[in-house]
Amino acid sequence: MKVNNVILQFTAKIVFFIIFFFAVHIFFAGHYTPGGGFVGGLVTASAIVLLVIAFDLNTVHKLLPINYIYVVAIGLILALGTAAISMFVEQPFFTHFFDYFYLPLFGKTSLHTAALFDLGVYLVVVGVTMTIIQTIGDDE
Amino acid sequence: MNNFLLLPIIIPFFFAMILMFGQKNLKYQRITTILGLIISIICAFALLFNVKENGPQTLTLGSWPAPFGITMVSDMLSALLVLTTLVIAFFIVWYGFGSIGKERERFFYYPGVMFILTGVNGAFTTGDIFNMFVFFEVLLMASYLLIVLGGEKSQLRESIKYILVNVISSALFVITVAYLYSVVGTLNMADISVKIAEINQPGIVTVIAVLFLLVFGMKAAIFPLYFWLPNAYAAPPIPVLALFGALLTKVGVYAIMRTYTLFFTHDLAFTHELLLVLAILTIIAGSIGALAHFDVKQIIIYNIVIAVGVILFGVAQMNEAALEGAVFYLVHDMIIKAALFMLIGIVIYITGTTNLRQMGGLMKNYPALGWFYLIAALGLAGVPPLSGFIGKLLIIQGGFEAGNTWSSIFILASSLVVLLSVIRIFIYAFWGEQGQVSNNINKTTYNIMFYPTVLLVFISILYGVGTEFVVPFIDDAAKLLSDPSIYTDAVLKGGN
Amino acid sequence: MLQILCLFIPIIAAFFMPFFFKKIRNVHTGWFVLLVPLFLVIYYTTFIPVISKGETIIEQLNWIPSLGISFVSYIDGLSLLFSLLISGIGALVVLYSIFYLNRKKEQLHNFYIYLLIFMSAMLGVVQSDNMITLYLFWELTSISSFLLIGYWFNRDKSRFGALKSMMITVAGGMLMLGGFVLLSLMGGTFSIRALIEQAPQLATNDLFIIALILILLGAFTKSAQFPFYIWLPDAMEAPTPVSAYLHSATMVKAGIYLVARFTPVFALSEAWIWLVAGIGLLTLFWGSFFALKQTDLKGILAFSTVSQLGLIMSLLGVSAIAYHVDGAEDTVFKYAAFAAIFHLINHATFKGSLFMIAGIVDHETGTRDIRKLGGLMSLMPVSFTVALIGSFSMAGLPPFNGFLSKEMFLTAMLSVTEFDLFNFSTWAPLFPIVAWIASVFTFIYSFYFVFKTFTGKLNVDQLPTKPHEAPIGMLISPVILAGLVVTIFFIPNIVTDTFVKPAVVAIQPFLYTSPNDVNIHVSAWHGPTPELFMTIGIVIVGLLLFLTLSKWQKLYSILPERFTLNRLYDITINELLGSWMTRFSKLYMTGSIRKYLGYMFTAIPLIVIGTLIVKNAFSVTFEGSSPIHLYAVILIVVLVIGTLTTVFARSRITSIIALGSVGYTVSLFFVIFNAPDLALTQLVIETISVALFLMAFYHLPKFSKVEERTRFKFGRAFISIAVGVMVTLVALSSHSQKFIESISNYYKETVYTEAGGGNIVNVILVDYRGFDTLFEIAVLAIAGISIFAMIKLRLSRKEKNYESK
Amino acid sequence: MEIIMAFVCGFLFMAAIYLILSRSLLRIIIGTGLLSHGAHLLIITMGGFGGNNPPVLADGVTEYVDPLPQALILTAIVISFGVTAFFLVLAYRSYQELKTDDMTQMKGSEDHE
Repeated sequence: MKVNNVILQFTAKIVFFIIFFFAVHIFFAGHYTPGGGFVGGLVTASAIVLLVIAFDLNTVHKLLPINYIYVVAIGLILALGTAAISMFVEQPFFTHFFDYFYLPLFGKTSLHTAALFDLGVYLVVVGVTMTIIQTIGDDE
Repeated sequence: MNNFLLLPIIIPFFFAMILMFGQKNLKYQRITTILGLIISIICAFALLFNVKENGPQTLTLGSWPAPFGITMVSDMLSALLVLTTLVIAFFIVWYGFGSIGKERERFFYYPGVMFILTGVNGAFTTGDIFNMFVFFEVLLMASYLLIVLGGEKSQLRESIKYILVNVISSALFVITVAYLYSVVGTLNMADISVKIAEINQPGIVTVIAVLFLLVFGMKAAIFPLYFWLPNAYAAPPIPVLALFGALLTKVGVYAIMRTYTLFFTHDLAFTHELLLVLAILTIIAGSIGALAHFDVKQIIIYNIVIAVGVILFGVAQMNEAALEGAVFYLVHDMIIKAALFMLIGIVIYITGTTNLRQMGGLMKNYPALGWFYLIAALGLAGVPPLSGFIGKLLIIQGGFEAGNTWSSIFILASSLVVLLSVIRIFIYAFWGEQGQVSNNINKTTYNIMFYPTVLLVFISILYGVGTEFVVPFIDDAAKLLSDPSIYTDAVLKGGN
Repeated sequence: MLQILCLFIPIIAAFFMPFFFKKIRNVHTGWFVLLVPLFLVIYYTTFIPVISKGETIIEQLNWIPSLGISFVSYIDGLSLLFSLLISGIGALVVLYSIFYLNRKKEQLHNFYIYLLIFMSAMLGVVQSDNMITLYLFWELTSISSFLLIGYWFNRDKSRFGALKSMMITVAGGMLMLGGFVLLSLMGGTFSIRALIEQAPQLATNDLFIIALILILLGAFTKSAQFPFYIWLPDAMEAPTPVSAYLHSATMVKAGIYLVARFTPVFALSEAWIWLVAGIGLLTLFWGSFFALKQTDLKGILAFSTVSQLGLIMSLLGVSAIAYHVDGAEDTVFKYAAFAAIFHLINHATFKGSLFMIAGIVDHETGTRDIRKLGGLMSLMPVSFTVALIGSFSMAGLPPFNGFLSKEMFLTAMLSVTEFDLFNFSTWAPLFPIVAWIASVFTFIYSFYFVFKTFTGKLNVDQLPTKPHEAPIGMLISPVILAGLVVTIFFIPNIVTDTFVKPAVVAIQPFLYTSPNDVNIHVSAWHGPTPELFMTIGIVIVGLLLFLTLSKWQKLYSILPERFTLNRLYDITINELLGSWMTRFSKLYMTGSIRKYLGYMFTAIPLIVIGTLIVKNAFSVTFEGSSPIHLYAVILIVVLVIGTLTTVFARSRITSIIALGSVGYTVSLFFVIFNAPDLALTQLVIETISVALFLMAFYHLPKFSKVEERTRFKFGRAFISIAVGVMVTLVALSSHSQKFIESISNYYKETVYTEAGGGNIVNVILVDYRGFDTLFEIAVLAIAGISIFAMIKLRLSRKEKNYESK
Repeated sequence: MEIIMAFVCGFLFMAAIYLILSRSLLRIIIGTGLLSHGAHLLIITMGGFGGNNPPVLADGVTEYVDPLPQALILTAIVISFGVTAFFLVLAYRSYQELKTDDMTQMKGSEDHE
């Protein structure tokens, strides 16, 4: 069993990063193709869940010492903040700004405040999912 | 374009977020909440006067033109309700310092309150029917948090029922919106109003109107959809009950009011007649419950149902007098219900029971409480010059004008049942021989609960006595309700 | 301004009572209170010269001018008379109360606060020209009366008596408000004067009769007319000064006032005459008849008050006849209104004094039970004299004022027989007959009251305290009143010229324009008229019956208690509106959410499908439908199987997995329907949901084996089919009636150029409708913290008793 | 297709309500799950299935499916996910406290008296 666990844990670490990057990809893809902050967040959360299964709650908590409720709050603040920026420049709430840039490596890229908003969504989803899993896990 | 009208929604929202930090720090939680409420109230006041001055304010979010983006509309009705909501919440939160208990305060009670305010104010302000659904969900989710917070047995048991009912009503809400979208192809409320007028409300729209009535009616607790309410509301502690009693059903009432004055105004003989019948049945059902119980909580809870019926009766008349009365009564009822729940909360605190038959003689040691209860009770029954009177007067005046003579007289008679049910509490709890008294009454706690309650009763008295100062506001609201074009023009033509 | 201010002076004074009571302990608070009515009496006296000329004075204070509601003090003959009664009797009662209520034992500030509120309210009722403020003061009298009756609030009789009076009078008041609103809609004003001016037009309105009945209900409940009188005897639980003031001299006369005030509006209605006169007469008889059943001194007086109020009411009803008779001002039809007002004054004097005597007897002997009393004459000579004067006046004997007005009452009743409109000739003879019989009983109970108490055998042992004459202070007020009783008899015309005639003008403006037009001279002797013979008859028969009273009084006990009106009230309040409601409510409020949902889901499809049918809104069209996918059909089959499995699964794992399969099928549907984002999201969410289901239900028990009762199962199936049918029917109809094209083309056109995105759905989510998303994640966030709080916070162990009940 | 889907949605609602009226809490929650599936499918049905392409910009494509209902469904899905999660935990907690998942045993006392 011990050996198995080691293998499992090793694999889990690798798979975690693969899933995580996949999630990041989905997140950025959202504006043009299917994906987005919400799905990205859920996929990230499932990556963390994988770690939880491979190790256990306490270890993961030591690995990622995060208060997920704060993640939720920060996500909300980010989303609200992004939406509120426009208020300060005399534009209706939630007016987004974007422009197209040519960056080396990426080529034509758009920098979009909507992406910041989506990041907020992402954080909330990760935070909430992990809060649920952690509290239920703690209870058992 | 007026971003300002969003503030009463996003300020509580923002404070809810920052309250998610510092969960165990009681002082931080309390001060931040009060601060947030005060700022919101100031904004709501400013907004109210802005709307009075400049007519309905609109904001098309994201700069997208009206029917395509989400539009927020602050007309007089919503500005009034938003302000009332925040003021009531302020007093309830203050009251809660004495009665909600430190454990709950440390477990997201305050974020819950702020979220519920976000949802309620959002629902009052939104000009988009699907966005209204989203705000409903915000306030419902926050209400789930508050109703279950603490996890007492009865809370858990009743929460299940409460949530079940609301999940179902939400599903119905969504499909009703979908039906409407299928027929008129838009979600913006002003646009819906214009388009329904364009096609002259065909039968299918009337069916959808009825569905809306039932969906909102489930939240507003109208007959025959109110059954879930009495037990569910009795489960959480008093401040939460006061919040629910004052605000939640009123959101449903508001939604009926809005849709039935803005959208579905072309087949009054059917839709509003149905509303009238349901309103009367609601009053009867509420009256039966209010008289059937000797439990103080239940008596006041059933009075919520009665009031909903009275307000909707006003809406069903669809003339300016009755609509004005309905708005008057709506605001009054929010204030007075909060005050009454707070008052009986104190009574429960003193006596340690909710059973009226075990109480008695409180007048001897708590005369001030007794007087304020009596004033609140008379106000509820609509005795002039207290707050409930003008609303009821205008409602029956509108009822008579609309030719509903007998049902208007019935509304008058129903006040009597209201009076009987609340005076019973006075006679049994405050008069009579000394009854049961709890053995750990803390004077400080009592005072923390007493002062906000008294202030709220005072506000209700001012609302009644100072009606003249309120009339211009309510008048604007009623004008807008009786003439949808003011609303639609403000939204679609940007005519601020 | 002073005129309006005077309405509120008592209320303002009330605010200072706690101060006087608590800070100035060694002076009876009543002395301070006394200043208020004294001032008012003096103030209102100054109006007499002007008003008796027939002029009126009006002053206004706006309250809600935008709705036409304002405080109006309108002083004419009628309101001035009442104002003087209120302040005058008020002063005497306060004076009396100073000796009646012990300043050390009683919560005097409360008592006087209520009393002062009442005084304001009553002045407001009689002076308000605006119907809404009239209603305001009207309810305020009910409430202050409620508080005064319940003054000794720990006594059950007090509080339930208070409740009874409040429920009945407030009920009447509320209905009266309905009448007012109807009138205001007909006449376009809340002003009574303005309504009187347009009385003939009002009468043509269909709702006129309803307004009339509603307003009469207000008047009848307040003035304790049959069958609403039942609250008045119970109101006797109030301290005696209150009984003397509210429940005989003033508040109960508010109804009389109202009828008098509205006579010009309603006089041309036949129903008005019949109702007011008929109910008045019935009450007159009923009250006098049952007064003899009473054993409580105040009970006798209460029934006597009921009866006398009926008398005045019937006179007012008859007075409306004058409207229909040409030249009524010169015929016998002129007497009724005059007699009503005159008797009202007289009644206030003699009944006030009698109540005070009853209070004195109670105070000095400790009981009001007439069976224990007797022979007090020698011990309490002054009280006896006053009682004798009062009773004789009440019985209608000379030389007391009651004789004069009683005679005129009989005149007025006889006049009815000469009226031949509205089929009056058939019933008219009843009027004088009933009046005569009632007068006989009045005579008997008057004697019963005074002689059973003061003559006969004194039985000191039966009395709780040793009787002696009351202190001088307590006697002042009744003696003054008794003095008035005699004085008025000797100078009736001065009194009537000053007070009665101006009031009559207000009641019968269709007859008179100024008090001088009222051509009535009061005299004790007007020859051998039918009235005189009737009076003689009353005395003879009355004396005979009184002397044999002990023989026939038992007859009253034969009347079964079960059928009384009191019993009806008790049944209504305690059973019909109490335990019956409880039982009824228990039938359906069982606490079972399944039942509740059952009711709700029976109603919803019923109403919706009903509407669909009534509005003929159902329609199906295949036009515009998209073609059927083969994959979709397969998916539908899978979905149906999955769903049926959830319904019929016996184990929880099966049903959870079946639900998962439904969810995945739905996400495949989204693929087919060109919704990749939805498909992706649904897929991920379904996975997590299933995981959550499994996790949460790891601890739950297996499905219980208990089967549903078949009846419920059947109902359940029926309800769910109805809901399903409803959803489908409305969906079909909505799909088939797409009247207006969707707005979504706009998104397709602007998504790249203006929103800078390519995935329309996602751009809608973060941009066009980003606001939805913002709050959607808020919902998620709240769910997160709720779950956290729910798991971590457990108060159930120290559950407080009252919270869990 | 829309017509068939209308029947499917009706069927889902029927099954959902049937389950919601049952005694077991688990069945009830499964019912609410079906309810939201039904609602979501209904929204997309009401939007219509016309247009043969997903609402994602692509070269040379002009016939997109109506994107608005899809956006609404996404919002609704997320919300119902939150509610379902909450409901499940509530069921779990109530079973801990009340020792039952049978709704007939959760009547509580209507405080009639």
